[in-house]
Amino acid sequence: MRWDAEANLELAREHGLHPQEWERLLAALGRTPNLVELGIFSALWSEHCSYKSSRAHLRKLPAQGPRVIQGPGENAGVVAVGQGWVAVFKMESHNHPSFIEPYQGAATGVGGILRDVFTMGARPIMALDSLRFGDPDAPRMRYLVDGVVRGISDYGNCVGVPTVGGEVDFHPSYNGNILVNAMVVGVAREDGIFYGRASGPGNHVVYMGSKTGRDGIHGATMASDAFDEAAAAKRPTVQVGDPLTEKLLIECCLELMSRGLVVGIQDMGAAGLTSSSFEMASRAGCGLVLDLDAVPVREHGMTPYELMLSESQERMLLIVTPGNVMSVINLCKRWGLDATDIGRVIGEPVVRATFRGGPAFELPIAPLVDDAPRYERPFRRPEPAAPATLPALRDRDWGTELKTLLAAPQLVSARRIWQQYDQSVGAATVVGPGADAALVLIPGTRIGLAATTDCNSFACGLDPYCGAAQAVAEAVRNLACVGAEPVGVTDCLNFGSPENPTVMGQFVAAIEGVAETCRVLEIPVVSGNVSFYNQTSGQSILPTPAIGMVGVVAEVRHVPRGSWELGEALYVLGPLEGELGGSRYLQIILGLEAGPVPAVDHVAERRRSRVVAELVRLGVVAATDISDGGLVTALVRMGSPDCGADLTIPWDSLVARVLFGEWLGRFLLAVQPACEPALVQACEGMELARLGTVGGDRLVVRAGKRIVLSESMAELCGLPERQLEWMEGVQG
Amino acid sequence: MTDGGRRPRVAVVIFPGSNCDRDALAAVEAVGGEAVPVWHQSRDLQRCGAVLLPGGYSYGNYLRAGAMAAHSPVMKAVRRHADQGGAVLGICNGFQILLEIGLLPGAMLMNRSLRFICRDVHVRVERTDLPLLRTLQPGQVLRLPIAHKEGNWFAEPAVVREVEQQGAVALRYCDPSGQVRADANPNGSLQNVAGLVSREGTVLGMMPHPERRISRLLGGEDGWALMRALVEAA
Amino acid sequence: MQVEVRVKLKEAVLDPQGEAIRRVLSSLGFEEVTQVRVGKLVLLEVEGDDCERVRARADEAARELLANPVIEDYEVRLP
Amino acid sequence: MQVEVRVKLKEAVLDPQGEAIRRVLSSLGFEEVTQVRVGKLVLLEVEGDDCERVRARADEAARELLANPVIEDYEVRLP
Ligand SMILES: Nc1ncnc2c1ncn2[C@@H]1O[C@H](COP(=O)(O)OP(=O)(O)O)[C@@H](O)[C@H]1O
Ligand SMILES: [Mg+2]
Repeated sequence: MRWDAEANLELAREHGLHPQEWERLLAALGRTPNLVELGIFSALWSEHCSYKSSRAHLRKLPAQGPRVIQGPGENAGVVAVGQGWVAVFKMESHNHPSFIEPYQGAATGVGGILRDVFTMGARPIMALDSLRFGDPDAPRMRYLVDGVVRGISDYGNCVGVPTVGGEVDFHPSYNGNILVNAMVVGVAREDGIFYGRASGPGNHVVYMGSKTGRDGIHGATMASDAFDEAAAAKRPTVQVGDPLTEKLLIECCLELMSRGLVVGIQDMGAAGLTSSSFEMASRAGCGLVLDLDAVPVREHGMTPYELMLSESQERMLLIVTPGNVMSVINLCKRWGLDATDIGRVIGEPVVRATFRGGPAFELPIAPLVDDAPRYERPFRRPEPAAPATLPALRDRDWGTELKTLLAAPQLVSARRIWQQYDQSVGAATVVGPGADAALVLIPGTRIGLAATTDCNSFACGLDPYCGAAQAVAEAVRNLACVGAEPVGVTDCLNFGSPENPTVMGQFVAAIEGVAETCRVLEIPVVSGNVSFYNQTSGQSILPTPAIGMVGVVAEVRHVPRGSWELGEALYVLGPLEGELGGSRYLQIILGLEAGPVPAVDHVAERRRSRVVAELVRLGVVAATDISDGGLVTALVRMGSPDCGADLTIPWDSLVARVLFGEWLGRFLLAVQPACEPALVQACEGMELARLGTVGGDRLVVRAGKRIVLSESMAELCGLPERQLEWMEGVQG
Repeated sequence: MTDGGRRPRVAVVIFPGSNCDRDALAAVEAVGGEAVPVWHQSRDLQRCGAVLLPGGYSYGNYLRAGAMAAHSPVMKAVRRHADQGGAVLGICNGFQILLEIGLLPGAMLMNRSLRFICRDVHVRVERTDLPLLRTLQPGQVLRLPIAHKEGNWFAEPAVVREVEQQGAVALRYCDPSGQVRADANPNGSLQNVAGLVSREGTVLGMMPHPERRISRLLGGEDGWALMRALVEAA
Repeated sequence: MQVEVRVKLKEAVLDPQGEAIRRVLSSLGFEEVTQVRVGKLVLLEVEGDDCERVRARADEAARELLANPVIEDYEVRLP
Repeated sequence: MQVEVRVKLKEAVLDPQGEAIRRVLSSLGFEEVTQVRVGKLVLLEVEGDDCERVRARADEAARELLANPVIEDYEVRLP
């Protein structure tokens, strides 16, 4: 079938449009579209581009705040971080491609999110990755873990942006649908921000970067020329990343922008030339004419359909004034990049394209972008998981249980993953992976930007509202541990099918949990991403609203410590006893998927986080938050193989809750004896318990006079390293 | 070569895909030099007294790390500079380029683990009587980060013997106490080689990144002296 | 017996490495080289002298491990 | 004309990648594979139809860029 054949309902269906959407399309257009126009509609009306199921709920997220310069709607969010600097950040998913081809899927995921950030005029200074895999023993799972990590490593390391943090978790619900979410933080001067707007009729449209091939065109198979069926069979469904070109794009685009040579700029991400051209025109209230014969191609005989929908990587679209076109092309040449003039901005709000001398398509912009379908999907609010009926948790073999916990995939040390990432390129990493949050200096300054990603999807499965709220609270605590105050959130909401009312209910509850917590804690959500349809054979993943949070340290004077030192005193700030509902102890040791996951106590969280951040900035304490696995796993994280601790908890406390309880906004603090008075004074009016001191090579916990746990630190510290030991081995 | 109180000029070469160039420029300035960015297509070194080939992925490290950069126009000027006794420091990818153009012996294979490795290592300083190492103490142990996938130095046995006889090994991977041991070798490099120096001591190639370690806030100052030696040699 | 498994990127798949090599070759004066694609040459030493059996096994190994069917094609060659 | 440059590690050079593949193959039941070596297959599309000239040029390209004589051997093959 030819690209200019008339479309029909049947073809619309194959493009994923519902019959009502087809009717809506016909009404909006007032005529029957041709095939390329149908392809464009289906791309822009897809869930991915239009947010048709989520938009109504995303509105609940607080996007305002005194620091916010650009909220959701642009390529990335922008917040002011002091001294005229802004942080530009976003998180995005690349789940499905990574399941098909983990290496290229993850690599191009990193590439895409980098472009979203430097497109805004910001230099990327750090990347994080939030990963979810299935049962480590499930088929293909090691191959997937390995491929994803290599993909992130080879791409991120080559472009020279340090990967400084992230998370990794395992759960069988991801067996058929892994999650690869990548976050990038960039910095710019406040007056150096650029937007994806095609403004100024008469301006030129310049295509820059890699040539267009037939990569990742999702439409119906018949969309290719009929006599080219052999080629259709060979069409790659996965895109291949080229990090060298990406690196050159970063440098060249930043130089073009700093020289004031571009009016607007956007990368060609999902749906390639289609989304970049329509979205840029829409934001500016203008239109475009495109000469498709001018689009640089990698393969022969590409049709308008393929040109508009290709997802070849490392491509940008620039809007340039007529007088600057030559300068732009020359600067690109200096960086070894191709740039081509492919069209003009016009006043009329349409995109019109020509091909081989004739018209290819002409579409009005509003129906495709602003008036795309919106759905109020029916949803069923989830019932939070019932509280567990717990066995009597007395006089158990706490040491053995701790070891079982530490050896579980959920408590894995990600060291073998992040050791494959360049963490310090840029020479600005104060705290890299392995700590609660990363801390990176804005180049040439003492301003520290901190970042973390968090989401306990096990808890979100039990109670999407509280689980999501807790993810926000945990992120705040993680930032506090490196001394930072939160300034903004980006999110990546990974869920099953929105057409399933139960999944939709999880989605709504999770958004409300994030929204409420961010609103009360006054942290704006400035960018994000929704990934639906994460399911296989009707089986949805756990609801996974990954939270990426950025914080600021106005002036970094000390390196925050993640570990304790000999002779220090250990304190718990917050309740000594945690909650077992939704804890790793319940999940792993007792095999109970049960709640309740507690609600966030906003007042306490905020007070404690502020105080901890301040003490860390002053260099008074080393801090870590008490999350996955409870106090004992925090102790192991803070200790080292040759340096343990001796703690005493009150004889009448509930040992399981002290050792393994989670939630409630608790911190573990280590402090030099000389600084104890300062700590106690700073925490006045808050729950603060002194548990003991650092020393010896064992972790010893006493309840009153009775020893409840005594284990070799070397052994404990070694356990979380075991899971990924196979990564040390080599493979082809 | 300081003339009239001016700071010594150090050329930092930028290839397409270099990614430690900005860090190198900043580090040269921080230790008192004047850092001069030099583009790979340049045919001269802009009156610089020393050259730094920074780390990164020149030409994406496609084909072999450093292979394509070795053919850049600027490398002719770098070779001439080296032949005339000028100082050249190659860090990581810069070291790989120096091997590819034969200014230092051997070649880099992929790390034994076949993976990229980024972590701190300890290296022992083997020579201090040469220009690019004279700011260091004999036997001094430095803690520096490595970040590479191809740092597994290889040469034929005869070449290895020659390298050892000449004392061309400048830095060796060691444990924190300075013992050169197999388990302190992160990548399988022969003789635990982390850095090689030319006979005259004016060309130095090393896998660890001294330019990332010149500040207490950023992991320590163990790279300071090496960067300083380069500036003094300019 | 030595068996050669030739693994190549599928035709329509982008080969950034090949393209970078082409550019450098061209700048070195090899303008007549109009395209470069890089593949893998996996040389297996296999026990046994039943050619058909060895070929079948090599094919199996290529399919299972040596080539990534999503983006690569392979070919098995016997001496 | 298509020219094939085969780049292999020299015999004396350890090939950890090949060895890793061998081990995985063996764990997958391919015990009859006793050695694996991985090389590169560089496929050049070269203009011109004077075979000898094309071969000579490809040889030059391989010597200058495609292979590193310290660790690799190469071989040029015409169709
Ligand atoms: N996929 C990953 N990439 C990079 N760093 C990771 C990854 N997974 C975990 N990390 C790092 O390992 C450390 C522990 O992770 P996690 O247990 O999630 O920390 P926390 O509970 O404090 O959020 C963190 O420093 C985190 O940044
Ligand atoms: Mg976490």
